[in-house]
Amino acid sequence: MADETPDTPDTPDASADDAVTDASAVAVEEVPAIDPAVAALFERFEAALGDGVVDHADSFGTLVVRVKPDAWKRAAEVARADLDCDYLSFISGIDWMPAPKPAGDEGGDTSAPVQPDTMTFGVTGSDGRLQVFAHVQSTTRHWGVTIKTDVADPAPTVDSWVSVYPGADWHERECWEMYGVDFSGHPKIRHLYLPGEFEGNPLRKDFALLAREVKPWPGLVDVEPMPGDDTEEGDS
Amino acid sequence: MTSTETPGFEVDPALYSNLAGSQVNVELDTGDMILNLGPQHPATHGTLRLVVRLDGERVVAADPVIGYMHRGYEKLSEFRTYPQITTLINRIDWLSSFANEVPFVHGAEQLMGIEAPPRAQWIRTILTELSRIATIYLFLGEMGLQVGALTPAFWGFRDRELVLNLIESATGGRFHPNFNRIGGLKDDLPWGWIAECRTTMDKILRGCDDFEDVLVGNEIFEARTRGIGIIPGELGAAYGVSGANLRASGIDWDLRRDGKPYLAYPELDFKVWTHSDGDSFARYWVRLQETREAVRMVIQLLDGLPAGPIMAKVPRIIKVPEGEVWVETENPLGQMGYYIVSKGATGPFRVKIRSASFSNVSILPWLLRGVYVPDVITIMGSLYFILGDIDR
Amino acid sequence: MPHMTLALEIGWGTTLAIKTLLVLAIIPVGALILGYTFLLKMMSHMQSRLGPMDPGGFHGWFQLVGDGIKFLQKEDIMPAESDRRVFAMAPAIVVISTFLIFLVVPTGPRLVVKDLDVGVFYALAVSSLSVVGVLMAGWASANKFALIGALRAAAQLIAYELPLLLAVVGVVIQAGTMSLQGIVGAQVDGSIFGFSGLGNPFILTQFVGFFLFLIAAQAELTQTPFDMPVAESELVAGYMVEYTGFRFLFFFIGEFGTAFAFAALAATMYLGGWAIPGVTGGMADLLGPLVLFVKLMGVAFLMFWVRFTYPRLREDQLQAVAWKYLIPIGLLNIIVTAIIKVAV
Amino acid sequence: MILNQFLILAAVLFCIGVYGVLARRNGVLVLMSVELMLNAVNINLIAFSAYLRETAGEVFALFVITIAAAEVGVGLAIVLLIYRNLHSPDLDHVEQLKG
Amino acid sequence: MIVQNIFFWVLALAMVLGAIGVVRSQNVVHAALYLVVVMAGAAAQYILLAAEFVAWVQVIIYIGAVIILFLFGIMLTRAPMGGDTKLDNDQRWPAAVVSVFLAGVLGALLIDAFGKKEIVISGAKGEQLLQVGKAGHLADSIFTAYVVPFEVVSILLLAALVGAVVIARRD
Amino acid sequence: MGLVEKGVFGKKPLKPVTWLLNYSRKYSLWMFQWGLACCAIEMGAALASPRYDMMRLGVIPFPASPRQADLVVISGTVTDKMAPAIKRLYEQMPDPKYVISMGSCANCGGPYWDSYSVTKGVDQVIPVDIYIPGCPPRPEALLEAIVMLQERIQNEGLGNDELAQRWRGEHVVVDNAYMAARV
Repeated sequence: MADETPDTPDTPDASADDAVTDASAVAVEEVPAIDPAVAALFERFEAALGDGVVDHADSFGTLVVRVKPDAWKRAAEVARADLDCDYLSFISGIDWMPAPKPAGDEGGDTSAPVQPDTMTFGVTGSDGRLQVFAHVQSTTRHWGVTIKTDVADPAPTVDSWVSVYPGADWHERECWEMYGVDFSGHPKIRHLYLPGEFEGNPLRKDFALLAREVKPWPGLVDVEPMPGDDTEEGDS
Repeated sequence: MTSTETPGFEVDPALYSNLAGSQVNVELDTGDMILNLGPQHPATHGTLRLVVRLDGERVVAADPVIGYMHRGYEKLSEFRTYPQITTLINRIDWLSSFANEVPFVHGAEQLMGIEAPPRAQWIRTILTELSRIATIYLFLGEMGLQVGALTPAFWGFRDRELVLNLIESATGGRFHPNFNRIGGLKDDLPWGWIAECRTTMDKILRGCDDFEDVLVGNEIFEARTRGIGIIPGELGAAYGVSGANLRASGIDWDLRRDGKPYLAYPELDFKVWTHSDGDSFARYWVRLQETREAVRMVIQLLDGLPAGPIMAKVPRIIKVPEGEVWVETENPLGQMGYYIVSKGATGPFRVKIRSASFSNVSILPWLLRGVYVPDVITIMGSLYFILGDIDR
Repeated sequence: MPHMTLALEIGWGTTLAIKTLLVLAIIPVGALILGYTFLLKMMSHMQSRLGPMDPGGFHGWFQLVGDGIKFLQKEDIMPAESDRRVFAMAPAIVVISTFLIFLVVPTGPRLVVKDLDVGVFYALAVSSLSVVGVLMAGWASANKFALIGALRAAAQLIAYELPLLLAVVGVVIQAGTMSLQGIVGAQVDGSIFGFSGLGNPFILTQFVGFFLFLIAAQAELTQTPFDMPVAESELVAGYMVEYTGFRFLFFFIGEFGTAFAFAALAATMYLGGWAIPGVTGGMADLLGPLVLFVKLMGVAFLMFWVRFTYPRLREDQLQAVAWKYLIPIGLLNIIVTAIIKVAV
Repeated sequence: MILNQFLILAAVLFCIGVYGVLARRNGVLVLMSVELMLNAVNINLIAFSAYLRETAGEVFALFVITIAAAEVGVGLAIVLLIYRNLHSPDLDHVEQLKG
Repeated sequence: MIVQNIFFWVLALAMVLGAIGVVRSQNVVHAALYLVVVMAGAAAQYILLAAEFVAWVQVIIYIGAVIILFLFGIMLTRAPMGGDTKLDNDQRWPAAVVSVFLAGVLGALLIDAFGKKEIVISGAKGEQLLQVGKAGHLADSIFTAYVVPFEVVSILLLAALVGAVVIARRD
Repeated sequence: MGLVEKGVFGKKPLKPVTWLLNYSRKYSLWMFQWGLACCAIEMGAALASPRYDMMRLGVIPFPASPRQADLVVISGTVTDKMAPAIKRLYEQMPDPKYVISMGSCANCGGPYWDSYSVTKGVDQVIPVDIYIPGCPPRPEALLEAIVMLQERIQNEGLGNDELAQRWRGEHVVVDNAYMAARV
């Protein structure tokens, strides 16, 4: 099992700048001990995609590659054609912004875990707040690769994968609904889960859960004692 | 229930537009008709809504409307601690709750760099396979109901109850065990459980034979399922169809064997069943064989169950170090995966839940084009989805 | 007035009122018996359950009675866009069709409302009336599921009328009459290879016809494997989807009452009807209804056994079964029967 | 019963049928009116058969019923074809044959 | 024979009203249901005339099949639920004139030709009439005297079946 | 309206008549299965599994259409997207009708109390007769709820004045306190 890579204390902006100037060189230099199988897989990927690659890492035996936004669709084609990744696992997004309201203060939400206040990014870093990532796998070679790309913040947009993986349709609709990321080339982006009149992008960190605002857990109501035995409050 | 006027949804407008150029049935064109199946329709076991455009009895286009069961797991997970999340994710695929917990707990363990002791791994494997049996067994009966045979569905419920008994006596939870702990299990198996499990497995095997007699060998069942809803393997994979649905299309891929090693599967001897047809019948057949295979695996596991502790050393307050991990397992419905992003807190920063049914169902618009209305039901039944697993 | 023609004879029969009341009573009672025995109890036991136990105390005998009384208390809803008159008339037509079948079923040497010269033919003719009711119900409900269900029902009933008639023709040829009483008589008087102790139930010679009849009757009754019109997993409840309260009760009674009637027809034509060997005259009148009932339950058992076990066919497969298999087999059966009849 | 009561009933039905054929524009309704006329003929045939105590009339009535069934089959097929091509079951739209 | 006459007039009234319903109803499905009334009435008239077998043939073919076909055709061609005012063309008045005229001519002709000729239904002649209506007699004459027309009709039916399928099919 | 509302039995039906009418309604609960989530499977077990076999109590699970149903069991999470459909279904059912809310989700939102898409309790949409807590409740709990409902139906008055207040009684909660009171 590979060890995790919590080092990379440098600011994400700097590394991103480097990546833009000389992507492949930086990527190869930065990599610490990496599983040889994952490394070999990455070499195939890089050979096909060329300078679209920004960064890569081995996260617990899974290859994670960050590509430039304009290489996003090409990455899918490369994965499908050159890596035999015929299977689309998922496409989703991630919002690296810290939660807007740190928990535990002023009688607020005490149950939610306290997340760091600063913006940090995952294993391959990020340019900004929003990222789109996907996982594709090969049913014959039994390997998989996670592909990430950065999207702009105010008007996030990225190429659609539908022409490469038809299954991307629903995943992209979900991502659009949850993060507001638009997929250009998608046949018709529309709501998937939520009613048509729903406003907001629930999975963005700045989307507050109304119920928690109104009545923070464990709530200000008196908890009535149960009849019979007095059990301890749920501790898990 | 059957109206187009239910507020709160969006339907593909192409469905309602004039499809003059794409008439499927050229023999008896009698004008198209929009039919709404659901959101609560007997066939969709759960709350899938299917808007189909019909020409006579033939489907011209179909648009599944999902989200009636969307409960926002991914958002809620960001507000829960790791132990709390296992409670929550039990309810994604509510038929195989235990199997839902495994990949998540496994992911958290990987991030923390601990490993559950072997006995815990084996018991986890046993319970995963039991929940696989409980899930698929319901399908074996329900599939009969979809094509109109009443009785097998009741048999499915009858024998499934035995498996639930086992799960309940081991975990204390009949439905949602919440038995996994990060680093092991809550408890060891109770006394006498193993013998009980063996007898139950015999009954399950006999039940499988019953299903084989009543349905698989039945001409009407074959006529209703053979050649209906064929998923080409390659297309299925591109849609992300997984599990038995993909194996029935001839793709020999099972994460228990081919994925990153997890639980006790590397030490087991089992066969991955595939079928070359890719139709509804193949899906039924593969699942039937998988149930038998699961029974075989449970017996093997019972035979070789190692002794030892069931819990690793774990800090009292679980804080998971910073990192990202992708864990995937072969669940009864297909590939279930969690992409966990941690920032060192007591709860995850982001959890992407990859559930099997979501992708399995996303192929429906393609699959339903040009079939008859009754086949819609057969196909949906044979894909076997759980609404919670689609909508999350 | 022996010369009077049919309509008036029914009209002026002195026992008209009694007979009509009896037949009117048979329909709900028959529906009740079949529904309770097979739908509730037999099905449950096949599925390792018990079925209703609490209602009424003893094995849930009260269940269907209670259902009936309950439906009378239910709100009577007519959908706003429905065609109200047609909607209201449809269930009645279905029940009337059932009622008319019973007029010719003999339950004893003298116990028959009217032994028509063309009894079998008449029974099948009036049974086809119910299609009109079904189509009316489906159309008037202003519901797509109901309409599709009704169209399916009509297509299926038309297709299966033919095998049903063809199956019966074999019996008619063998008996030499279309009168049901005559058919029973022919079976009583018949002999098996010279042995006349048991008579000759036509199931022995018309074995093929019996099964054709059962299959086609299953389709006429829209029971599994031919229950697409009411296919629950596809069309919710088919043409009945919008019906509530006592109107639905009518359909329910019609469904099981017709099953009762068809079972009685099959028992009469193939199992010797009310006759048992060695019982004649007044005794036969007394025992006849009971004997017929036992035979009828046997036939109904077969029908419901199939209903609860088999999957359902698809609409096109159903048509294929009728036209590709049942009708040719029926024709063949007729030819063979006719040849033997002429030759012997 | 006198013979004429049946014959006149038949005549009335026939004339109603004629009216229907002339005044209706929906193809299905025209076919129905034709059925009315055929039925009128049948009543005549049966009435004569009863009057003469002969089977001939009844035999012909049977033939008429058979042919009527065939006619409806073909007729409805034609109406369906019209509906399919012109998106309306109205016979007024069938003008292609006009010179 | 007052009883038969009462039946006749009741039936006749129902049939005429039904027939008017068929040609005047502004709802296609209602028209078809009115046609059922006429057909059933005709069957009852046959029974009145002792033609029992023909009566049941009428029921099974007309009500059991033809009407169903009609309803089928109507539903396949999208019968509107409400009234449809466009079911008639603009020849209503000429058509009425024609049919009333025709009715007058026919009526006069019939009364002139047949006057008060009776259909005898009592006594020995009545017995004979009853025998005529029996299926056996009918079968005898169909398969002896009229066997050729019978075969021709069979072929016609087959041809119509094939024809209907060919027409309704779109290749 | 049914016979009672039409006044067939007079302003206030005789006691035996009332008893019979209530008795038949009590043992003829045609149940529409509004299975939404996990609880739906437990409801299915209560209906189909021989161990519970709800049909014993006269609960008939046949109706696929709400038009023929007397009872609807809302079992599972109600989402905002689903709520209008539930209301519609309730309106489609003919009177007299009863609602059982099965499981924490249907009662109050359950584990999804803070979700952005879940309705916090089905009683915001339709009136509920009986609540069954649990996540999910065991099938036995559903059986108990049915027995409760039957008791309530048996004791309903059918007089004109009582009809006006029919189905507006107190909610029943099948919980520990209730069970303790009954034992």
